[in-house]
Amino acid sequence: MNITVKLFASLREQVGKGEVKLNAEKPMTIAQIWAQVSEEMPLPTHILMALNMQYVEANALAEAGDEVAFFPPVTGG
Amino acid sequence: MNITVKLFASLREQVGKGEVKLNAEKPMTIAQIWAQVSEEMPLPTHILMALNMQYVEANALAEAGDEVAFFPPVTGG
Amino acid sequence: MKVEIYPQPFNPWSVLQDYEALRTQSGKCGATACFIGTMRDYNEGDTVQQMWLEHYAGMTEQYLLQLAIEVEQRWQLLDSLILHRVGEIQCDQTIVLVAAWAGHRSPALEACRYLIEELKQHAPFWKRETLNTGQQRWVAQNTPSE
Amino acid sequence: MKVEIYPQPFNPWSVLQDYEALRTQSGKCGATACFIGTMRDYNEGDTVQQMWLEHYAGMTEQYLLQLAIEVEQRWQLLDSLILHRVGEIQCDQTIVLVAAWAGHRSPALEACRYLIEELKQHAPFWKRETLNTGQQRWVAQNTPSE
Repeated sequence: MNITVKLFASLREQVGKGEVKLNAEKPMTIAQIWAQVSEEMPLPTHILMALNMQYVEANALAEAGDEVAFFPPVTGG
Repeated sequence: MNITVKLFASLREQVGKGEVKLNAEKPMTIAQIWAQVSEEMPLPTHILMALNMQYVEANALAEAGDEVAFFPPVTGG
Repeated sequence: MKVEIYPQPFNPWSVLQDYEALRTQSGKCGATACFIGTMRDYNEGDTVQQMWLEHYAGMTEQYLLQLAIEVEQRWQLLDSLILHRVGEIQCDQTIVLVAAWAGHRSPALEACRYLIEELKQHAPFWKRETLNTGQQRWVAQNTPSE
Repeated sequence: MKVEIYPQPFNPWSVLQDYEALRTQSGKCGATACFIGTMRDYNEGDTVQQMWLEHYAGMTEQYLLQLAIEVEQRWQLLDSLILHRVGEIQCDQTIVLVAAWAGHRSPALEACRYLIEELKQHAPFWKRETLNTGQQRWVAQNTPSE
């Protein structure tokens, strides 16, 4: 089973990926997932993170089957 | 020339008059006009007064040609 | 800017749609805030059947126009609108509509709130309710800001 | 309650009219407050030609639904509505519409303001502007309350 990782807007362009499937043998923190997906880029200061479509902090744990997302500050409305 | 005096809503019903023309040989205060129109009723506490369609206080002066109005607290909207 | 007293029922959304359709599209408006007051079937614990809305023809229009001018200047609005019913009003009918158009959201929202609060405190309108018992009564006063 | 993402342009007033027309008239609604955000032709000193609005399909809808539920409970609303455009947006087109229906004006007005402020701070949407120079840029962040 995989963790699905999504990136949006300017962050997708910076990392150069919109969606990645990570092989997850054991639970990983959101920070670890970021490091792996971004190939060790430092976590951007204002980045927003979601686990299964709910906002979380970088120390939240994701496991196989989960969907994790990274995105810049939102600008809707 | 006359001063036109108008009364609205519950005040019109209490005084029993909707519009009165007062003979005005010289300027009168709004309070004097009230006394004359209401036949000496005391000025109601929350009464509102207008002179030529602008809010005024009881000591404002009206003269011939003016329109004076008395009405209760407003309840629009 | 438009201020109007309606002796007949009006649909607030179609009035807004028609009003905006007349405007030259400018690209300057980022925010529209509007408030609509509607007749309820209850007030102060009683069931209300219908309502009569009286106004001071002349002063009411003049007051509302002064208010619209003040608000447009104070919040640098692009446009504003104040519409108010008078006469016999039934449940669910629109009593009042105020709207403010601005470049950004804060001026539009603040101007809209100011318009309705000022109108309710100062515009010469009076409501007389007919209860379901047939009793008629003048509404004594508006709540300052509910 | 309704939350919807529109990939195509919509007229906010006709949507509101249609939405209210579906509702059983109840006599309980005394106040409706709504806010509409529209695309301007300028931003941060530059002329904007068009805009692309991206969202996180799934999370956006879920967030907005949670927001509507929270707001309806907190202000005891009778109804609420959140509509938002995505995709390619031109000047003067509606970006967002929020509305709140309540018995009295304060809950409707406060809920409406809260809806738009929370949406702007937390709903996963991102704007990419195309300037009249052809340059494209992501809007960095929304002003907290302009």
